[in-house]
Amino acid sequence: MLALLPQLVLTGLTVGSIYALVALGFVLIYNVTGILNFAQGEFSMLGALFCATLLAWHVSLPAAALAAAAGVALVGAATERLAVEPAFGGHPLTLIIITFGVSMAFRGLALMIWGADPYTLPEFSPGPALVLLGGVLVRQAMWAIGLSAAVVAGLFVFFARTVPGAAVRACADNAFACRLVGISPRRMALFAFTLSAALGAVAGIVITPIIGATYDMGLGLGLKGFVAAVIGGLTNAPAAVAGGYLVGLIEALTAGYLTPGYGDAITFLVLLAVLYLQREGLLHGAERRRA
Amino acid sequence: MLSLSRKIAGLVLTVVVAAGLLLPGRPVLGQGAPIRIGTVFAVTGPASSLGKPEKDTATMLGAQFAGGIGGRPVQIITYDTESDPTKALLLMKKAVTEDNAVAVVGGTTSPESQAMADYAMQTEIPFMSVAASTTLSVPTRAWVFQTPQRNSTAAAKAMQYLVAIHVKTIAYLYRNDDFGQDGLVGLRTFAHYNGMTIVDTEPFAATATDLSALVARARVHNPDVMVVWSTPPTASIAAKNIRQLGLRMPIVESHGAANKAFIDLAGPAANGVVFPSGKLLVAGQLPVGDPQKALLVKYARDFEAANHYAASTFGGHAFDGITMLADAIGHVGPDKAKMRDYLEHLRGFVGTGGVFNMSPQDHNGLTTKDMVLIVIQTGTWQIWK
Amino acid sequence: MSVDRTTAAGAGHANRPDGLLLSVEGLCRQFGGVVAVDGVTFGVAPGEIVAVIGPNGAGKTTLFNVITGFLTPTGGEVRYRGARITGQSPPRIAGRGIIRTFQSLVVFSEMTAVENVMIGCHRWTRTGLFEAALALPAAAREDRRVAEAALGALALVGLRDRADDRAQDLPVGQQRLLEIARALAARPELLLLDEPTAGLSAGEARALLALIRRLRADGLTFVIIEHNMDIVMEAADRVVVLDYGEKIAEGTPQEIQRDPRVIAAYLGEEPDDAAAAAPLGRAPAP
Amino acid sequence: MARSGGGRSRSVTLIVLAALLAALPAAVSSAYVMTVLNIIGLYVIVTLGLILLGSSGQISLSQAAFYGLGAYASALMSKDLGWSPWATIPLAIVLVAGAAYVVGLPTLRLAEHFFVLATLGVGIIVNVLMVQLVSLTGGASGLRDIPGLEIAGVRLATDRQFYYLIWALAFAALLLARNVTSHRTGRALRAILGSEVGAAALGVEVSRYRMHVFVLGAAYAALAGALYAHYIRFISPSPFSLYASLFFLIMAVVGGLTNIWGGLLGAAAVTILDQGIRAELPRILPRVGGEYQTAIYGLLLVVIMIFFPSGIVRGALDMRRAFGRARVRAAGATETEPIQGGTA
Repeated sequence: MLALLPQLVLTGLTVGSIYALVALGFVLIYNVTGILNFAQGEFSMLGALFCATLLAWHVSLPAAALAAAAGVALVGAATERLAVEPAFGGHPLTLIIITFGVSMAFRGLALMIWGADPYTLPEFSPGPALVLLGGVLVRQAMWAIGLSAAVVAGLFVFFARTVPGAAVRACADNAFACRLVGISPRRMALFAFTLSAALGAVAGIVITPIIGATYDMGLGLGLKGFVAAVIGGLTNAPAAVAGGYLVGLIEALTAGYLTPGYGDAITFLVLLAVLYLQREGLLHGAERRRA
Repeated sequence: MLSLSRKIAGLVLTVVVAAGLLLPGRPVLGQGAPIRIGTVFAVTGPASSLGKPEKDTATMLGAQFAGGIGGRPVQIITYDTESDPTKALLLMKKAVTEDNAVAVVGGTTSPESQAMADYAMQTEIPFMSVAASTTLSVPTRAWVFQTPQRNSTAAAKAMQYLVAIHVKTIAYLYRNDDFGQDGLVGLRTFAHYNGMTIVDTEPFAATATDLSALVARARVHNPDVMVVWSTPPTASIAAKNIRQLGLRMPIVESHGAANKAFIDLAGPAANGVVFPSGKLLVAGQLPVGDPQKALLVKYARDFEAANHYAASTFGGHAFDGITMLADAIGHVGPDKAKMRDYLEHLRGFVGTGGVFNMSPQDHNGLTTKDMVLIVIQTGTWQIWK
Repeated sequence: MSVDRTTAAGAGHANRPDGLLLSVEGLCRQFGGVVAVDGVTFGVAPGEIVAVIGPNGAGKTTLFNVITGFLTPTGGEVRYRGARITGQSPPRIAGRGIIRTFQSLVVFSEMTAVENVMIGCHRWTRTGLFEAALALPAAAREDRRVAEAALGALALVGLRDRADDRAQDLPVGQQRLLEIARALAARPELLLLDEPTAGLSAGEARALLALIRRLRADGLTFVIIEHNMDIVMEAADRVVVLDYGEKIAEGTPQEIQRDPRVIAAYLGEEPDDAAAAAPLGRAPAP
Repeated sequence: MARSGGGRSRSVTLIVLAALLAALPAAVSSAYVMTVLNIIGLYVIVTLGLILLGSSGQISLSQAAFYGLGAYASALMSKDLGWSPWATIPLAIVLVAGAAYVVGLPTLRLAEHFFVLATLGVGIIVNVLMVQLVSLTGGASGLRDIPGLEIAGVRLATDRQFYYLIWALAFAALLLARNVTSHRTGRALRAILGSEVGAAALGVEVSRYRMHVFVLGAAYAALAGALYAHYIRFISPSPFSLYASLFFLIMAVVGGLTNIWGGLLGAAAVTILDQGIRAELPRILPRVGGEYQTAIYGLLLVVIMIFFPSGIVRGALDMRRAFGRARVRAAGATETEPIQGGTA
């Protein structure tokens, strides 16, 4: 069965690159607002379906992808303004339930607009898959892997080297101090949702040639991205990407050596293990709540 | 000052009473009132790509039947189960007790159909299942009929192709539910009979997004052919992953791949895939003498005109169930027992799934003759050979 | 009206050779690289009032958090009546009779004042899930006892007439008194008060001081973090001074006032911290 | 306490409610409506379990998993071992409560959103097992021919008979939940909801109470699940998925996450809305179906959480009271405020 390994690893990397991209969106929002955005996967779904529709209207792929990402960024901004912002400062569970609601609303709207049929997008650079160590890597996976690396690099440069990036970081650290120096945490939250919606949309567009796009893809994708982000510690972008690849590998290895149906169960077992091992004291949780 | 809990309790009571008053059944319908046929499909949820065309077909037929059958208007009630067997059961109950439906069509997925079939037996009402699971009509149950080609029939049809290309070893990739398991049972029987071996079976979940690990596992056994028993998107993903891993052996899919979504999602990997199917997809290519040709062409045209998307065999299953019931009503009137007897002896009924020849031993009435083998060539369906 | 203080009555007889009710030995707490509490040692005798003072950020509240189990120490130990309680959970420590209040008000803001105080009675009441689920008569009887005790505790701090107001509708000073009433309703043996007079008017602070003394006369023991030096000088038997997490001095208020290290610690602070710095020049209260 | 008079009025309310529930079937002629009422009864029990947890300030997404575990446990024991359902239902409850205890040990340590995440994970794992353990559970195709219930040799066959069984148990569950959230335990739960730190500082064993309500909530779900299995006599994994947990959460949120009466109201309102969207809307607009439902639920959740975070009833009452208070104040009188459960 060792002969399977190279293929399983490459499969894991392909799927992992998808989860990594989704996980980055979570990390961005969590870092700035402290919110776990359960609707993150829906941004990917919307991006993919927008893009597929534009393509059907004979827009070229790059233009369609950009337009879709921009459109979803607006959706992200609207989400923050209409659903999240009014409940800011409430109980954290309120915000969690709200993001669940947003997720359902998007899923329902997508079903009304696009129906239940799966859509697809052409590969960005069609051609035969690459053969590595006896395993095969789809070309589109290279795009996904490259993109997640680029986004991590981009976020790093943004946060470490630019003024707005520093402001976002400052807000994450101390909302009060931020207000003192004239940066509005609310504006930062808006910014985080917008950016992470665009990021999610791009993720959705890049992965659609591999897995297709349906109105209900968001929840599953979001949950996996979530697990990846949590494994990475929720605040660290490179770690979240690593988490994504780890989840992908776990799934592929489970599928290869156990039975595929258990993939989800194993993934979430890992999530539970991570959660349980990072035990937090009572006060710790309470202090964060007050912040 | 009333206490808060009392106020809340008051509200609760209001709602409960409202529920009691608002929901009671409509008065029993007398002569001249419309005859109702209940349809219960998975319009949303995981099986929605099957259930949506089924519902749209029912709606379309509803408009056609508005004129009535035998002088009495016929009304088609449609309900959505969200692919949930419990909701399917409840909605069937509603159709029967509340709408006074004389018969029910539905049960998009096998679990839904099983739950509904049990209820049909309890209340003695004709039920036309649109799910493909063999166990729905083998053994036969008095009130349960099945309109899609059974899984075993499809497996037998697929076997004709495997025999023709002289396959010895088979790897079977299947969706791990009734549909895939059922196909495996059929395939196993026929493979044994034809001296073939199933060297590997790989179950996967309906929600899987990547099957290359599974394909890699199957590859180890060096099969002559990959047989995939599922519906899109997993049916497409499997074909795609097989080709992506550079495997060149033939791919055989089930009648679950008989829709446009399969080709769209699988892309170039769909080319060369062979699958057994009802004749709807290749209606135009059928010889002029084919008894189904006229019906299939008309159904596809009507469906597309009404719904702005291509007809699929799934909608056809609903079409067959509803038109068969309409036929029964036309001949024996809206009497459940008489309808059942009529349906059980229905012979030569031309539907989209084939020419139905029912009997007390066979509540499906279709054979491999009602199916064709379709090969996908440059993204289009062609009759194989 | 007075609180039923049967439990606290035994407070005068700590079963330890050194006679201490609470002893803190070499207690440390680090946050990453920052040492918030650094090897602090002191003891509290039954019936004593000990004040803990120090500049802002000296580690006073962290000390309370470690003693009451909200933070685990990174070194040292806490003993209560001779038994090690280091690292026990906050409810267990509270269960032993060590009750605290918070510098940053922690009231149950959606509840009425009396309901807040009723929760204080949790420690000495017994109705469990089973009795409550079946609504046994004992549960209802206990409810009545609790309500009476809570009203009594409210009366002690002068909030009897605000019993049915929502806690969040009370002014800050009264919320602080509410928290103290709630702590008293728990029938504590040792009361840790974190800046009890912050936000109180001068009159309210005097009343509180009187109450503390009266309760001490009944046998209750206090550790108080306090910035108001008038109160410290007047109420405390002993003062423990912290600076940068270390204990820099301990003694009677008079000794502390003259201690050069204490003066240096306070003078080294931001000059605008008037509450801490100004009272040092004042004469001790008679 | 201060409102000793409230106890009597609440007892009167309960008696009136019981009488109404007992009389309701007489007003209902349709078997389908009886079925819906029965399903509401089951959902009331499940939702009450969630609200018990909510009353300590937590939400769980494993409620559907416990509901399903109860159903599968009782169904399998009665079907495969041939035991009487009257024995397997309590056994299933005990088993699920035990499972919840084991799950709760590490999970309840987690701070709020990590707790939600962990319960979500547990829910998904349980559902995967239901689908995958085909030889035991029948997999995605489900379990059929589950034994029905008999009382003294008489088979409970009609919806009406089940109505009395289900609603008697739902009523008992309501009473029990109301009692647990009153008295000392109720005060402790409200304290935890208000401030964990404050509660712990007063000796409230926060984690023990959390465990109590978590296990009790799971037991509620298991009771409903076991009843469901012997009532519908067919189970499959899909009604116990993550979607179902979200559905129960919606019921709890509509009723008010900390409000026991909200459990009754939320389950009834959402189920009726559900039936309305699914069954009545297509009658008016033939082209419209379940597609709208998900979107409507999602928007409902968002709107409720923003405008009525303590549930629709409480929200409406708060608004009325705000007007009322202004009037009272103008008259120079003071009003005793009822307990506020807080928001969650």
